[in-house]
Amino acid sequence: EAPNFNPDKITTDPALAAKLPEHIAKAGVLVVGSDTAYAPWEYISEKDGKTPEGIDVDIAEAMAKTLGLKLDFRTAAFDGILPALGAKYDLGISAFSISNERLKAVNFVSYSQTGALWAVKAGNPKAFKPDELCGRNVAIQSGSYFQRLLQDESQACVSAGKPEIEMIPFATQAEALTRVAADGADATVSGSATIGYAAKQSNGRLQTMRPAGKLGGFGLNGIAIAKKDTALTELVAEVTNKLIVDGVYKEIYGMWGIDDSNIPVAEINPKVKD
Amino acid sequence: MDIEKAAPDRLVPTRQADRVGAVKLNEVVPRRHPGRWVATLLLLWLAISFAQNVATNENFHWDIFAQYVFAPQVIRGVGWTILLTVAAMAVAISIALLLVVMRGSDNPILRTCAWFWIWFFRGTPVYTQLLFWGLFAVLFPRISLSLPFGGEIVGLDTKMLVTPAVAAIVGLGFNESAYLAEIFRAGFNAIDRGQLEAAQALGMRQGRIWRRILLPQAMRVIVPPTGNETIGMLKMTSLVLAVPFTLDLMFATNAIANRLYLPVPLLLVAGFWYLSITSLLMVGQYYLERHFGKGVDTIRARTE
Amino acid sequence: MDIEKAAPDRLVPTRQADRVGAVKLNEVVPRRHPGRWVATLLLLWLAISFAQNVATNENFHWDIFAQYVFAPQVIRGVGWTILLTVAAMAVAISIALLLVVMRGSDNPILRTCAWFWIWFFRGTPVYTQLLFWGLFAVLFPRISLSLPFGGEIVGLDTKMLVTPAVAAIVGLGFNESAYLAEIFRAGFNAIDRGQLEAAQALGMRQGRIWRRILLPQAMRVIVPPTGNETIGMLKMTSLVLAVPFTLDLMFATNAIANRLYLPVPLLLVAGFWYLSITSLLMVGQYYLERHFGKGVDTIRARTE
Amino acid sequence: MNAIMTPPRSTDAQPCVHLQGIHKFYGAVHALRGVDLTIKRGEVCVAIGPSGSGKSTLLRCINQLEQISAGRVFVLGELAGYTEIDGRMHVLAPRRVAEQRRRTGMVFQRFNLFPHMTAIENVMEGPVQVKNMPRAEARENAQALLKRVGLAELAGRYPSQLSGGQQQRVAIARALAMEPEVMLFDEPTSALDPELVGEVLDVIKDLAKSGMTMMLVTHEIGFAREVANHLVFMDQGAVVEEGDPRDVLNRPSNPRTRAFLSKVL
Amino acid sequence: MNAIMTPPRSTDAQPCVHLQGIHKFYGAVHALRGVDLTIKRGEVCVAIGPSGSGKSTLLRCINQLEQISAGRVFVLGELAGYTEIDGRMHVLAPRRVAEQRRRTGMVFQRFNLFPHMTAIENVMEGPVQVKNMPRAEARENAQALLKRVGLAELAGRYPSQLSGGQQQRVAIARALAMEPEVMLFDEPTSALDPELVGEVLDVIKDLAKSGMTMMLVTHEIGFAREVANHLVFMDQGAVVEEGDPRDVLNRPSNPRTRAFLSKVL
Ligand SMILES: Nc1ncnc2c1ncn2[C@@H]1O[C@H](COP(=O)(O)OP(=O)(O)OP(=O)(O)O)[C@@H](O)[C@H]1O
Ligand SMILES: Nc1ncnc2c1ncn2[C@@H]1O[C@H](COP(=O)(O)OP(=O)(O)OP(=O)(O)O)[C@@H](O)[C@H]1O
Ligand SMILES: [Mg+2]
Ligand SMILES: [Mg+2]
Repeated sequence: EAPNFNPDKITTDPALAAKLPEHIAKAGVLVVGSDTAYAPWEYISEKDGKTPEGIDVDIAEAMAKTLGLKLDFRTAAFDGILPALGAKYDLGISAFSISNERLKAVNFVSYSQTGALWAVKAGNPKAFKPDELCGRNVAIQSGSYFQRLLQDESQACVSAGKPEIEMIPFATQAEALTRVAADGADATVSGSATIGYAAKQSNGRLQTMRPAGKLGGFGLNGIAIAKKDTALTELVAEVTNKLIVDGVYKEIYGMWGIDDSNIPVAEINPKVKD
Repeated sequence: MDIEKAAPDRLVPTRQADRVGAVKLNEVVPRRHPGRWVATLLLLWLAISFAQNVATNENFHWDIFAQYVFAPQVIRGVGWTILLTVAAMAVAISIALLLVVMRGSDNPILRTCAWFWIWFFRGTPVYTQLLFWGLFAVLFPRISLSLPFGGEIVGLDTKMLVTPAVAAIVGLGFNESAYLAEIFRAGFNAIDRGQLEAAQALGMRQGRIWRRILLPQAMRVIVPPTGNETIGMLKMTSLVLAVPFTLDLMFATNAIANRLYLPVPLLLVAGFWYLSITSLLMVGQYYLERHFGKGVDTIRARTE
Repeated sequence: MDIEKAAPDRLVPTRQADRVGAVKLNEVVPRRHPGRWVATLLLLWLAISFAQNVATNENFHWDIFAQYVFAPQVIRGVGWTILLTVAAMAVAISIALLLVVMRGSDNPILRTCAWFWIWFFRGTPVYTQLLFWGLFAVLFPRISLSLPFGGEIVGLDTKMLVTPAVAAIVGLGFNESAYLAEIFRAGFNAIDRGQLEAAQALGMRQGRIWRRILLPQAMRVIVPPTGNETIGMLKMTSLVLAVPFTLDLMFATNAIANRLYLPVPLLLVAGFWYLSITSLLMVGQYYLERHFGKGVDTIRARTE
Repeated sequence: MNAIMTPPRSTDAQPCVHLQGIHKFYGAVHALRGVDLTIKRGEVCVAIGPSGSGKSTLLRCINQLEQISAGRVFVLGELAGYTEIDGRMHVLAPRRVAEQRRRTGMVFQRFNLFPHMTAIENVMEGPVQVKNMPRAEARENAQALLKRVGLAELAGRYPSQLSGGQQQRVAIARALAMEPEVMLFDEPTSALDPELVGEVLDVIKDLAKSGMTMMLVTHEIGFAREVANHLVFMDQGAVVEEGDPRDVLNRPSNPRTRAFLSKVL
Repeated sequence: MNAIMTPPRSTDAQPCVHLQGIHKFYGAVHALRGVDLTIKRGEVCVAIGPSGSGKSTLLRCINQLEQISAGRVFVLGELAGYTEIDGRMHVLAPRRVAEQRRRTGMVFQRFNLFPHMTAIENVMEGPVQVKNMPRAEARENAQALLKRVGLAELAGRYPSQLSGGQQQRVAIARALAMEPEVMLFDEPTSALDPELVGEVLDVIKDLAKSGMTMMLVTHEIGFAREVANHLVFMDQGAVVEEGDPRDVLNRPSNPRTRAFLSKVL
């Protein structure tokens, strides 16, 4: 059922491949670290329970092909990816959202943008309204970009003298969705791709709602590269821009049904709001 | 028995007074163990070069460590972690004692219940258990006393009862009780049967016998593995995010790491605190062992 | 001592033959415990209504449970989990025995090393330890024998040495060894000193005494808490994603759960398997306890 | 029974312990085979017999440490352990059993002192925990009892710091602290070095002189001759011979008694 | 010494155990205060004395279960535990100490059988583990030894299934299995019921007859009189009197010996 992206039509760009750092070129493999627990961006395939698939996997595949490399897309815990960038992993592609604080630790090359989407129990029994969040209880993935946005919203509620948003943080987005489906929270919010995918998986037990206010904007996702690896960062940006221009990204996002994730140009360490 | 004290082969005295009163003591030359010293030097050198590497390796980001090790949210996390540990161990110890008594009951249903409890809580992962405790209020919104297929008699909103803190403590405590029950069983089995009979002969009742005679003696065997379990519990509190309970040490450091994208120094912060608390617990264990060893360990009976 | 066997208050016989040979036995009427029966009924009723709720509650998605409980990747996960448990326990037991011997050594540096090892590995969270084992190759790319501040003598790429499986087993095993060392210490301390002396008097050497005389007797006290630890290890394997090692049971079920966005039924799948393996381990523990209790537990010495 | 021949030391001649047809089975082992025995108030009854003859089992049945299989045990006129209604034995509540036990004191071969308590704490434990005596009063009594058994100075020592003879004397003081009406001794000196035996036997002799009702199991035939006024010889779970100690020891009528005495004397 | 007066049973009169000025301190306790003692080959030396006089300590020093504080222990002509170079005592390797210990057998008061092994396994343990004897041969020897101590049928029982007397006989067989040249017995019967004492003493008597060199600590004066050909009386860590048993027992020259014998006899 996963879209079948075919990287064969992508050809190797010798000019770009020539810029590869020596150790990668010699190995002939692009090693990508990812936590593979965030469908549809990256998850473990149903077929054999081993192979990762998802949007990020297709993107990594396209990049590797462009550079004339084989792709080694490896699963790792989030805590294990970041310190090992530049040593164990060449790139980290795991739907990382870019923030100013994170930019101090790693280099990011932006490659997609993510809008938010709400999920509520089918039929919206709690009469949740995306434009009136104060006093609601919201299940959320702990540490996610959307948690920070909600914290701002909650702050606004308090300033306006309204009750704050009650956040219930979970280790995984799946646990947050389970809580909503079981009536344990009014709603949950995450990236549009994720929520859309989850709603489809839920066999009609969940429904989605478009966000309003601050959550209506877009956040940038980035490919993480070790801070000291400037050359590789620039190369990744060039490759990404080439793939954007060639329409490969548009095609991948289209296949996964998230056209609005496409960005016009990839930037190195882009300026973001927070 | 302390092995080291019992084996005179190795009781080689260090330099000592060479006479006591009028007695000229033997001048004993200990055996040399050149191999051991080489091994020791090797170990020391390994430790030093490791420490040197750790201290200078930039991956450890010691500046970030220093910045956050005493941050208020970390300190608060330490407090909650200690609180959870203590509360959950208290729950676990109470239930474990009950389980040991139930297993010794003459009522087969109580015995079966105890066995089942131990089997179930030892058998399933604590993360799963915690998740279900978190979902408890959702899955069973009302606890109500009702006729099996009839109407409700008394009801209570579960949400009031099972707050995240309660769910965390109950979840950790129930899981731990099963492990402690096994430890306690071994401890009580080690007591000489004559102790029970002597107490019975005095006309003491079962409850008093347990409390005054059996428990204090069992403690000697129980304390070291229970120390293990307490230290294990300390680390297990990091799983309470499953409930979700979000004030413990691990959550606090994870949240910072997630924001900064620097997991290693924050793991070191958490590790530093866990190690500190463990050290405290080990000191406590030492004194507990000494306390319950009184009359037995401190004054070693002669053996023939 | 088995408490239940020792307390004749509660040795109330159930209906029995009323004569043996020519002797007419007393017809004993046990005490009634109405309160206990009420409690039992209450428990049973609670269990039934709980089970009923669990079976019918759609949040549990029993269809998904049934679909995946025997899925090939889950079965493979079970295999790897068992393998990791066994291998890590083997590492842990070997090191723990060494630690116990080191703690009894007359070389203060070896004693200190053992103490430090136990302190460190008990004190830090195993997740952090595993993460560092995973990062080992990154933090220390080459293991090399070199002069403290001079050049390298021999070197080896760490990556070759510390594969994920090795890191997982070593990480889990080292951590566990510290806990087991405490348990073993308690076990050896429980042996009567006369045993050591009898063996020494036969002219046995230290190593043989440990292996033939002390260890088998200590096992009786060691097995129950070590059973706890083994079962704990079984669940601890779910942390090896930190390495990252991605073939264990918990990873397999989590991967499915994350794809389906249905954590509960997959946690039930994992729980089912953990419970099954634990049951097997408990059976094994029972037989081990029986084996090492031979000569002591099976034939109960009379006490006066 | 022949015990009537020795005058009881106390004026009251009511039976203190009365056993009727006691049988005891341990699984298939028939440890007691129909024992009848009466001990009068003030009597000192000594049981002797070969190893495994059921002496300990008998004492333990009197104190309800074993459940009898058949027969009746009466202690101080009360049926021990049961109420009999229509020939059926209704088990007493544990509380009642504990109360019955308080009226008998027991001293074990291996002392069984509580190792985590000092000598005086061992002696105080019964009065404080069972009789709810105030600690100060219990301590005073305990000190007096320890003095009586010659251990006034060792009150603060743990059992592991005492010699065997000293431990056994603490055990006797512990039993006496409950002010029992009958004292049971199961080979109180057989775990002691020969030199220490005397200390303990002296204490028991004093007790006998004070008129305490006692039943003793011992291998010290000389001692039995000296203090007993009722001797019981047991073999294979039965009382084979009983009566005045001088009669039994000097002119045993039963061949098994004779065989045994020839070995031990 | 007077032991010469009784003809040694073996032809060889070389000293088997030779102690020179042994002192032993346990912390501040001065347990042995300069003991000199020679036991010749074939001699049966019995040590008696009050509790705490250092008898056990002495035996344990001979077998290197305690480290002496001063003096020299020679067993079978070899300095035990050390090599002496220029008056300094160099500790022997554990392997050498173990080898020395093999030549002496020790029987403890509390038997110290290995509870996890059957009787025959207990007896086989030494030969198999220490002498690397094949199991089949060791089993045959062990069976013969058990027969010698009268336990042929109980070879398969665990210690907990044996009476005290039987356990002690297994312990003797276990020590004999190593074919020691000297046997040390520390109160081998004092943990036994009076009836069982005879069994063990009979085995020891047989051993004495067979010419085995032995040192025994015991409180059984009658037995000492019967088998000993060298009696040692110890008090407060010193040998107060020694010589022919008949002389020492019947005409003790030392007042402390007299006081002690009056209590135990
Ligand atoms: N718990 C038990 N289980 C099975 N048999 C037992 C138990 N206790 C005692 N017996 C058996 O009951 C019989 C009587 O034992 P008891 O201890 O009363 O003898 P005793 O006369 O006290 O012997 P001793 O002088 O050795 O103490 C013996 O055959 C003994 O083996
Ligand atoms: N491990 C020890 N630590 C301190 N003092 C000890 C130790 N072992 C023995 N002693 C003391 O050494 C002295 C001699 O003890 P030893 O056991 O040799 O006496 P013994 O003659 O064997 O007495 P018994 O007849 O009671 O066995 C005693 O005063 C005893 O208290
Ligand atoms: Mg007995
Ligand atoms: Mg001694």
